[in-house]
Amino acid sequence: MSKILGSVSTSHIPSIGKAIALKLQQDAYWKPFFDGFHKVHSWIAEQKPDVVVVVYNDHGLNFFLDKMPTFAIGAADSYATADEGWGIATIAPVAGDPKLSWAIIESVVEDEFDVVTCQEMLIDHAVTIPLQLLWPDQVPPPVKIVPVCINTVQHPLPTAKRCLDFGKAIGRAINAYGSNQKVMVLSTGGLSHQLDGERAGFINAEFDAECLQALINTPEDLTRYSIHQLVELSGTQGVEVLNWIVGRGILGARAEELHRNYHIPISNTASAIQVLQAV
Amino acid sequence: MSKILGSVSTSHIPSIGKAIALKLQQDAYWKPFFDGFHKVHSWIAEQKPDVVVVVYNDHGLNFFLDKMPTFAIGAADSYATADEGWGIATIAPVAGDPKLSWAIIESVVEDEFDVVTCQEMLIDHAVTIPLQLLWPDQVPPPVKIVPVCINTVQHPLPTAKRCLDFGKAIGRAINAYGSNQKVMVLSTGGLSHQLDGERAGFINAEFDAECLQALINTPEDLTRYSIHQLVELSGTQGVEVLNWIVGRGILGARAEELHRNYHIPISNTASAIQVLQAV
Amino acid sequence: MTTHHSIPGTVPFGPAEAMKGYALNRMCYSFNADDCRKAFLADEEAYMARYHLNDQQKAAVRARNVLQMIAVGGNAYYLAKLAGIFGLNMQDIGAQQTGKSVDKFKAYLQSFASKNEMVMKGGKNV
Amino acid sequence: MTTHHSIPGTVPFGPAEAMKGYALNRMCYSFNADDCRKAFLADEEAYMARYHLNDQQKAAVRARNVLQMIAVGGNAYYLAKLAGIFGLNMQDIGAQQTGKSVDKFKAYLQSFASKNEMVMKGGKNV
Ligand SMILES: [Fe+3]
Ligand SMILES: [Fe+3]
Repeated sequence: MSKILGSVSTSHIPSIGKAIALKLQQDAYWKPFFDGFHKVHSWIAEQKPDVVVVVYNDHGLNFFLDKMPTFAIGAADSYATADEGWGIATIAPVAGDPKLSWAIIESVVEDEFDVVTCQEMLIDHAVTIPLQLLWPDQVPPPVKIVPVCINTVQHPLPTAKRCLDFGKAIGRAINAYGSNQKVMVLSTGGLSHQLDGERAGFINAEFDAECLQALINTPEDLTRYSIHQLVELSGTQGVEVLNWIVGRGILGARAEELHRNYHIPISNTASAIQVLQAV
Repeated sequence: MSKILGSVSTSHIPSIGKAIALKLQQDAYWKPFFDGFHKVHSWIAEQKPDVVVVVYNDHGLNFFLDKMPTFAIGAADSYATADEGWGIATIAPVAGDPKLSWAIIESVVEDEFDVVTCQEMLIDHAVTIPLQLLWPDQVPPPVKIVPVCINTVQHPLPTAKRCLDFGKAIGRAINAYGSNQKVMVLSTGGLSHQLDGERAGFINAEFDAECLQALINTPEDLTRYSIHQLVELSGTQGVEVLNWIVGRGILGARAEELHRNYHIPISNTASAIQVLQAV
Repeated sequence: MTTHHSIPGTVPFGPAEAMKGYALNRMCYSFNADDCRKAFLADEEAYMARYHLNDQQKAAVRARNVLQMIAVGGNAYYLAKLAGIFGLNMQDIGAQQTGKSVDKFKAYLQSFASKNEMVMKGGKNV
Repeated sequence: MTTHHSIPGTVPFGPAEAMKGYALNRMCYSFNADDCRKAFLADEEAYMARYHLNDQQKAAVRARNVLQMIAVGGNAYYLAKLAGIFGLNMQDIGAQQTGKSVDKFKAYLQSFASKNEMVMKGGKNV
């Protein structure tokens, strides 16, 4: 049986990609952020995951408003990156695990989740930057991935409760999957930020603290918020916390927080890192 | 408040399009099929629907296996047809009702259905042939449409129960929608047929009879069948009956059967027509 | 992959077929466009190579053999577009797959017509 | 369309915006391709016309005014690609929308850093 090790959750701010390309990790602006990954690296070195389920949102690379999925799951052998239009470096294609992808798809559809199945899927910075942060010296990373894409772009968004339940369904699918693979969850996005409107620059550390605490062992507490309330509390793009909620659902009932980093600001965002071990 | 009048369900066999183009309605082969629409025409003339929610499956025109939705809802001003590759006539674009589309989308996403939202959507023969059958002298038809597309192409398919529940959620959305529009449901596809494999030509009139009876007032009875059982009982393409199940869900708890036509064969299919009035 | 008892003569298009048949189905999907159909007709081998069909898929297409196409992952909804290029209708395809003449296949379909009345009467004698 | 109390300075991208902004967002989506970015830069007016932008959308683009672009249905995720063409980063955009200088906007973001410790400690003093 495959085993869920735990999760790493991290912001995926595009400017991180530029900092990596320019090797600014020791720069005063960037050091507090990049230093937050030392413990992540040692946890990964110790856990040795085989597969990573990456929960993220697309930023207008693979999906457009002509056909906008609520939930999409990749089922490809390999995932390429591509030009996103504003200078984010592409990386070599990342290996997929189509058999695990399909096992998850079959299980969650039976569980009444209406996913889009993607046998071709371009991954954007919301996948590639976190992979580069976790495996800075290995591109492509030494793992296979299953990309799970959540709509945080066009309302109506899936409710927080639906996202948590979707994660739980993915977790059940992985637990039932008959392989010996060690599976890690990687949730990306957030925390509070807002890029658009007169409220641009909005950040809410108090709400981020509440989210980080709740994500450890009481994620249900976050499901009392409507999407509108999440926008109000975490910003128009802060709703990317939905990706973290899906990821938390995958872990199962109990988790232990091994590491946290929180640093304002990276670009316009409250950056955060959290490592949860499944217990 | 908008009002759901009832539903027309019909097969959407491609060769019907050719028969219409060649004006073969009085031909001995075709007459028993086309004659089945006289009562449909008088019911529509009497009911005067403003909007038609069309529940169908795409046949490789708008969707491919790169991004295959379980459930997709159109939200466009207008829906164009296009070359399907094998000689089915295109027709003039059909008007959409994006406000009703979005009202349905907002409501069903809140109700935990994970739909794909399509602001551009090509409609194929599964929409255009039924519209031509219902309004033979009016192309485009004198109604607006909301296309609802169900995956019957690539397994895993949504379960029959999920399809019925999806229909019920759409029905709730329409009932809550604040317009005076009269809404008709048009479900297309089926009944039993199989185009592929050594079992090609498979037809199961007994199961079709069971479906037609159950669809009147006991559609829950059909939800006991797994998708695999539906393939076995109705054929690989007979699973298009899922579209009829979604459509039946929209109608609400009680319906009255006003008309039925069943005729084997049209092409390789057991053709069927059913008119249900919401009560 | 979920396993079920098999249904004779029937291959539901599931994950295994979706993975195996992707290139073939992608080629068939391209045939929605008239210029793609023409390009295929002008140089079938070059067109199949462009869509990365594997050897078994190429052989199935060359043989115009629908059962072979299904065996290598073809999906009925996409294969229909290829069949259209070859001028085959659904009865031709049904006849080919069942090893019947087209007339025999049509007669087979017609034989079910005896059940129409039963269904019209509500399947009471089911 | 669902209505909620409004959040000052905030327009969630919902159905009304999706409908209104479709042409503008579709143009921005095209900017994933380098040749499309070059075509836009070579002849901005022709490119906007090709994507059927309406007059207000064209005016917002001409003015490089992000709040106007949002008012005519622009979505932040797609507009970012247009901003990239204009050489604007997220702090430039934030400054423009909030009516601050870029330095003032950066200082505003920096002011939140005082809360880092509270969050690291588990938000105990929330
Ligand atoms: Fe993001
Ligand atoms: Fe069909």
